[in-house]
Amino acid sequence: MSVLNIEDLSKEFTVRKSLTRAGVIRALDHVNIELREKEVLGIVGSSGSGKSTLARLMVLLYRPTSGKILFDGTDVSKYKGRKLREYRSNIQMVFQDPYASLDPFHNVEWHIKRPLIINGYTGNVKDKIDDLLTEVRLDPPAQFRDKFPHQMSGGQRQRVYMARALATGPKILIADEPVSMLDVSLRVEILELLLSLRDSMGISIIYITHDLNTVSMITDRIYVLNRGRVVESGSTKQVIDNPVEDYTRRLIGAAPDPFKKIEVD
Amino acid sequence: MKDNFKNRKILIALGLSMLMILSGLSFFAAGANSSGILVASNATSGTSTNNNSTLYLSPGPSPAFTNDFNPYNIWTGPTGIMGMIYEPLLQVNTYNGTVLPWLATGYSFSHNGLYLNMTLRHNVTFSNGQPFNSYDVVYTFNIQKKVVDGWAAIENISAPSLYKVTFKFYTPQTNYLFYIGCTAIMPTNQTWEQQTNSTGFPDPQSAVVTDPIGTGPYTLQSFSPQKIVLVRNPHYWQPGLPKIDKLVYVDYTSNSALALALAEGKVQWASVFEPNVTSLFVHNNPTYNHYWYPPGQPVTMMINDQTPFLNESYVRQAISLAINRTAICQIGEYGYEPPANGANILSQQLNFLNNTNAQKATSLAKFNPSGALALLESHGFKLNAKKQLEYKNGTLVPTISLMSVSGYTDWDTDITIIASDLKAIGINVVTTTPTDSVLQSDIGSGNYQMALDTVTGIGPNPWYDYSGLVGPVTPIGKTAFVNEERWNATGTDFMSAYNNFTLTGNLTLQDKYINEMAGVMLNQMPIVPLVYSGDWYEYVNNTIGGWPNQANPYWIPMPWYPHPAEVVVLHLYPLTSKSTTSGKPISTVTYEYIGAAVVIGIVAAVSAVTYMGKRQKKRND
Amino acid sequence: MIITAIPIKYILKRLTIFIGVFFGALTLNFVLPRLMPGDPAEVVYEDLLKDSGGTLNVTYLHQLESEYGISTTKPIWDQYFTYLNDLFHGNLGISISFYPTPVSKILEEALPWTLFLVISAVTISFFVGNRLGRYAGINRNTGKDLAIDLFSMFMAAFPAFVLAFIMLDVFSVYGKLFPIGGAYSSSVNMGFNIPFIISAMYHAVLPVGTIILTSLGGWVLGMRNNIIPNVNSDYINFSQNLGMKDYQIKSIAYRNALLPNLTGFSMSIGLSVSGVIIEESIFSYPGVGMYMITAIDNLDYPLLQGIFLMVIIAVLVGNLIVDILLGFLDPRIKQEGE
Amino acid sequence: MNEAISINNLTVGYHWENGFSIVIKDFNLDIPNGIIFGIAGESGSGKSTLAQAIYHSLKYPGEITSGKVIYNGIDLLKTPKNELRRMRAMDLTFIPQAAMNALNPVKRIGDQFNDVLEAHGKNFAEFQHDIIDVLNMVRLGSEVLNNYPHELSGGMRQRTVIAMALVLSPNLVILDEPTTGLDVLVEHDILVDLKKIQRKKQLTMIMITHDLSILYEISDQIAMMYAGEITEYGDRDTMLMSPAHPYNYLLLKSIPRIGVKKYDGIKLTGNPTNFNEGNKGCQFISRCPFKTYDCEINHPVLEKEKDRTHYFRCIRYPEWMKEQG
Amino acid sequence: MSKIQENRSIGNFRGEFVKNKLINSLKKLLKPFGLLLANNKSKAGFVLLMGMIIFSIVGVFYTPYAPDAYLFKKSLGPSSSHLLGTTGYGQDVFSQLLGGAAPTLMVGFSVGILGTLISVFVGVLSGFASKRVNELINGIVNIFLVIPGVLLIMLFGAYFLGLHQNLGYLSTVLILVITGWAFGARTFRSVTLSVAKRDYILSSILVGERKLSIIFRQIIKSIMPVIVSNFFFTAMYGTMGLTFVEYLGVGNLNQVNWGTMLYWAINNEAYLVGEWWWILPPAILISVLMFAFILLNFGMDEIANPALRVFQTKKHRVKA
Repeated sequence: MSVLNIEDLSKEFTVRKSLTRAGVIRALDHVNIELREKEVLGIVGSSGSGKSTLARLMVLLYRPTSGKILFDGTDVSKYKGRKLREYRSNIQMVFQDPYASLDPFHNVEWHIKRPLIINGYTGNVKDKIDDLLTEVRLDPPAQFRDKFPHQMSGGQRQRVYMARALATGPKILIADEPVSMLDVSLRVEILELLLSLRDSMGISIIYITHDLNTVSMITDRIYVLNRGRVVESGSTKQVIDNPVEDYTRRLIGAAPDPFKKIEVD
Repeated sequence: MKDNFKNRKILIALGLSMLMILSGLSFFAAGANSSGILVASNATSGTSTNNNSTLYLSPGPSPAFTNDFNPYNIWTGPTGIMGMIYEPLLQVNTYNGTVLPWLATGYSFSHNGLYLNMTLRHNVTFSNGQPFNSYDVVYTFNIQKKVVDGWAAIENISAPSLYKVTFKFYTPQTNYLFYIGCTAIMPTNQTWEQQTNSTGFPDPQSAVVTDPIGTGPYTLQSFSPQKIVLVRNPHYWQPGLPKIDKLVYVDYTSNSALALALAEGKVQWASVFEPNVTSLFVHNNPTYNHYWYPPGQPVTMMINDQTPFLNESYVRQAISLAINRTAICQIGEYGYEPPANGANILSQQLNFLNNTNAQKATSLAKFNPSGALALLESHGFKLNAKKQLEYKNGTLVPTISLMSVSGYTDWDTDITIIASDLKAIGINVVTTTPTDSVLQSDIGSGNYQMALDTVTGIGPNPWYDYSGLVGPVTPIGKTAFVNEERWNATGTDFMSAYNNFTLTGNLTLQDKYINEMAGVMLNQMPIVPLVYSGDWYEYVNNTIGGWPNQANPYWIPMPWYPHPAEVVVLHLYPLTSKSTTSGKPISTVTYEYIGAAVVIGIVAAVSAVTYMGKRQKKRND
Repeated sequence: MIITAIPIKYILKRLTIFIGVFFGALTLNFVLPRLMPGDPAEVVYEDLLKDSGGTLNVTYLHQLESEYGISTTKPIWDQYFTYLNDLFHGNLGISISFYPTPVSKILEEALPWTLFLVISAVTISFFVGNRLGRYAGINRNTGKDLAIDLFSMFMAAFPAFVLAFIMLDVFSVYGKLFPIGGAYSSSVNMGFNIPFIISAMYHAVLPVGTIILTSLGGWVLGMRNNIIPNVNSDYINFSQNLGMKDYQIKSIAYRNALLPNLTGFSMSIGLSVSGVIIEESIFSYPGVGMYMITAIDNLDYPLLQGIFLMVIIAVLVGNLIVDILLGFLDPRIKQEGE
Repeated sequence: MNEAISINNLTVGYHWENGFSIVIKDFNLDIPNGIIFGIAGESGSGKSTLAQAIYHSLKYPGEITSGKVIYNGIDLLKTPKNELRRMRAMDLTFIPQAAMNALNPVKRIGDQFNDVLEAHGKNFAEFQHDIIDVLNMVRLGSEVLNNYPHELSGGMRQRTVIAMALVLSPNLVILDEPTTGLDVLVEHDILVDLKKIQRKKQLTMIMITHDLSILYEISDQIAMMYAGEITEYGDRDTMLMSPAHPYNYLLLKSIPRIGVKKYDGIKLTGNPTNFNEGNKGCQFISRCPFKTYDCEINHPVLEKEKDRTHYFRCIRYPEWMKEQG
Repeated sequence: MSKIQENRSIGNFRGEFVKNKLINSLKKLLKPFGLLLANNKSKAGFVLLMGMIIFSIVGVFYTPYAPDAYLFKKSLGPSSSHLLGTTGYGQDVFSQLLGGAAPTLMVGFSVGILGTLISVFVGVLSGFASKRVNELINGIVNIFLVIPGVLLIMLFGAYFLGLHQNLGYLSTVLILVITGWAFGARTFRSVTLSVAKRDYILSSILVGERKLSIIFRQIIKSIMPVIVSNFFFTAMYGTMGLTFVEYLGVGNLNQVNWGTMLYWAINNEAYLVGEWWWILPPAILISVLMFAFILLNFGMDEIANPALRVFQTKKHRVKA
């Protein structure tokens, strides 16, 4: 069963060239993507491939030029107001930069409390916060509740942010390069956390990255995006082992690996 | 190579900024050529005179002179200057009523005042050589009558002969002698049309005359917004006059600038209000620097006579008694403006009043708060415990608003004094200071309670003083142009005396009517006179003599007063023996070059130091 | 993703903003005086009546009203279109306080003086201020920096008109170094001749100097605050790492800090015009400021509107020039609007 | 002399609101000539500070309190400012982090090349050939000379920066995170180019980055830094195949690689730490799974492994290897 | 938490709560001052401003003589009975200075508060609104920025003078607020635009926060130093503006404040006749007040813009 279906989605940005002429940049070109339940889906592409635009379209921070975004079978792409908020509570996004995604003027508790209150959580808010913090392995929660973002490391922030995203009770979590700004030693833990969240909370995850190493580690299926188009898709193993497209092959070749050595001459 | 290029860049930048500044200046060059600001006419450089005497004068501060010498607008533009170029039929001293025959040698009323006949002077020519005669007079009045509806009381003007003019009124109007006599006479048709570049009857109000032609002692030599130069009219009809060859009107934009110029002798004749006249002006050069501030029109406290409480004459009298005019004179007016009398007439015209009226005029203007209270109490008012004035029934009298003009600092001070004086007799006053135009329109439309203003008319006797005060009562909300205090004179014999006055030329009869009017005025006090406004007049007698002053008040002395100023100028003469250096513009020029050199030197030094520093740094690197 | 565009586009964009603001100001100019109380025709009529000794007929009032186009019977939009129509024909009406001089004539005489003051003051304080600010920024946290900072702050804090009076007092009245007023000496003839130019510049020293002193602070502190982050910027670091000379580094930092400071020009022109308007009356300088005060006192709508219009056009054109200049100086701006 | 540059007892710190804190303490390292020497470290390890300190370009609030950086027999830290300026770009050069913003935004690339030449008293016309050469080396055409920086893509800007730093043929190149923020494909290409240039010109390159993968891909020798200290250094293959310090070992294990689904055993936990002056023992102690009481007491020194140019700072080697199994 | 501890905490709950609340509110009260004391520039400004405030409070309750009464000989020089002499009208200058302090400060602060409120409202709204609203507001702000302030002050001043109502300082404050809000609005607009693009604001949108909630809970907090800095800037404009309004004669000149003192002194040519004690004290006090505002404004700027910040090296000299 698929939770999110992206059908024929295109996004164009208009750029005014002069008073009368306008240029069009096609960031996404008839993209079709299917996200299945409890699946970790990878979207891979180099910069400019449109993968970040896609993420923002999925949470409707941008509106599509054409095409549909089907959530549980209904097109949400024109939602506004209450319906939009309702949809967004089902689909959350983790940002790339953990140093920018938390409000420096509020503490951890506030960050998790707000989505709970907004989405009408009826239980004990304090307990729920502790639960969520434990869920993202910030243990013991009491130690973190009153901390401000600047008092935490990048990895901890990213976890707090995940707890905030989970507080709305989403069915889908979009992770846009969630580890690229983190130190090497912290990356694996965050990625494993994503996997464990899928297992424990039953959410589907879209993992967006340019890094084939991490993609191969956690995803079940991947879509390869190049210049706004899906050039290749399939199960992760199949795509990486037998890439069809030249672009995919180049991506695999460029993926950094300590055991490879660049040899010249 | 590269370094040289860098230096060139700096030079280019410097050059560019100089260019920008110069381009700002070049506006003037362009402006001067295209708009013809520079008007050079009647070049008189060839005229030889004994001792090239020049008088520098300023009619008072203004932003700039306007290039318009339209004789109809004798009061606008460079005020007073028109009197040197155009002349009236009669010269009237509005202080004391003295009349000098001028372009007219004589006048007489006939048919019981219905006709005014004027005999004109022979051998008068305009500055362009055209002879002056009755056609010019008829033309002058007709153009005003026909085009702008002026002279409404005159039925027609005719010229029985070349040197006789007859004015026919609808009803006898002996008071018109003053108005007619003081009108500047312009040359006929053709010249006027040439001057204004129009044909037929142009609107004399809005026509612009840049090349004036008149019978006066001076002609225009050059104009610029900061300086107007007049030179002797070689055709002037009074032999041997004027004795001063050149009049230079210099524009000063503020009181203090003009006062400082006066103190340094850069200007020798001026009319400027200066709060520190002794310390700034006189002390600078006590031998030559003098001032005389004869009292002028009264500054009055306008009262809206339609306002409840203020509509009672005894209330207005009480207010007049409660005001400390000496304090106003000393604090608000720097001691320059003496307290006014209660009859609303000029100080110089007090001798028109009989004893009763004169005494009453004095006593009503005397500071007497207890008298004021007694007067109010006699009409049932009383002071309560909080020292507030109450009606008989115990209600408080209303709070009254009092306006003066924002920026007229003396008046603004005066109203605070008045407010505290009235507070002493229990009347609460709120002061506001709107702009002049707002105040004028408020007074005009009756939308006020009390306000400072000068409304007294100008003329050779008290009838003219009253002419601005009386008239039909305009309803509040409609604009009134006379009787702005909305005084209802019916029930008094004021209007009959006022109207009868204009029917007779008999001086004793006129005196009688004047005293009747003054009597009513004192009884009713429709407005409250405060102090006489100062007719500011300063002169420097280092190179020029013959000035009117307190000892010899032969004529009205202010340079802005069009026709009287001409009389004064004709009395002036150069003092050959006392020629001193002060007031010579040459000194300014040298200062300027020194100043400019200093500025350029500083700029050069700074840029040289910067440049050297830069090179030093580059070499060090 | 980069779309390269020609500067024409940028200029056009600026022009549209210019026209928009211009019309806004034009409308404001129309509305504001009409909000003010009083009727100009009556004011003129009353003056003329007094001068003529009461011999002027009332019918002339109606003639005046039609002359001023402020008939009370016409609807407001009709007046607005008449106003616009008149404007485009260069007809600014007749001044009330200087009746019957046309407003355009007054402006023709006054505006050049004001422009002269504003242009000189803004250019000089721009150059001097930016240089000082650069010096302070580069010598950050030294005594020199502190001295310059405190001086410019204090100058900005001192009431400008009081400073003007003090300057006048010290340099003209007691020092007798500079004239007490006027735009040029009465002994020279106006025109494009050397004595006149020298005289005009000499008379401008005090007013311009005062405006420079009071407006310098903004440039100095702005430049200082712009250049400090610049000194630590990546490209400065890289330039230093490539062994560039001090003067090269300073000029790179200066040029990059200058660009954001240039955008402060619009504020500065407005401020300088304000300063000039106030100081003209103090230094008895025959620019629009002098007329402005007279016009307000006499409720001289046409003159007020004319002055307003001219000042706004001058400020807008100044801004436009700076904007366009910026477009050429800063290559990044060419792609603005993405 | 075999060393391109040798660093002796370098101590560097920063001023901040609450005082002065040391980031690098008593740092010693000799870098041989003609190789690519990689220095790896996570955030807080002081690697960027080290790069700037070596180049003597550290700015306030950073301050070098003691130590020497010997290049060609002279101490860079004691060289007069003007002398050092002349050496820069001529003898040794620096390619900065965030190279995207390292170009002056308001000047054309050509003019910026000219500025560099002018600073060293060289003539643009004479060097035109070299400029085109070096541009070609980083796969750019001479047409970029007419461009403004904002007209180039990120990769091209980075290549321009490299070209500009190399135009005067320096011997020693310090690269501080030269590929951070670039696209994977571009990153790979640039690394290849850098290596080519190094080999062709026989330069010494000091490459400093947090990204272990690319460091291992390109370097000949590698040093690992942790909290202001070197934990281990040696030849690339030695470091990769037989790490002697737990940090290096665990870090290598935690790098995700294609085809490696999950990894088991002991994991690296906790967060990277800064230099801690109060810590008398091993700086890595808070994250080390193999620590003993000794580690808390004794500050380990850099030891050399027998027969090999392999240094490490761990008192428990090789015992911890056995514990790990 | 053990049972005993729990009981005790319940018993003390009320007292603790009140105490905490008190401490918290005190902390909140002092928090803005903490911001003001964060660097040397603002510290100096704060001290100066405090001095001014104390001076003005004294003036409200005590002046040696009635400030506006014409009680003495004119133009007396400073003496023991008249510390700063008398005016050309015979008023005591020191009394005027003391009595005029409170209104002067009041106008400055009112303009600062009102102007900042308006500009925050307009600026944040336009920075966070739809593109069309944003551009419209931007256009209006630009118009107000382009028109030289003095023109507007004179026009509005003339308008208020024509109302024939004695509005006291209200008209002055209104004039200055109308002419002074635009600069702040532009600043807030650009700051808001940059804040609104940050991830943590996007995040709040995603979790369903409403716009107003984001503005009040997050944006206002983020731009607080800019708001405080702008408050001082606007207050400075207000003080400067008061002197302009009075100097141009469009205020109520019979009130006693430092602006009117200057007006009367200048109109009586105190500067020409050497009555320095009349013109200099108000001028200097105004510039000290403005100086305090400028220092605070720049101090705040340094806090809002960390690139300008500097640490005291001298205090923490390193022993090498």
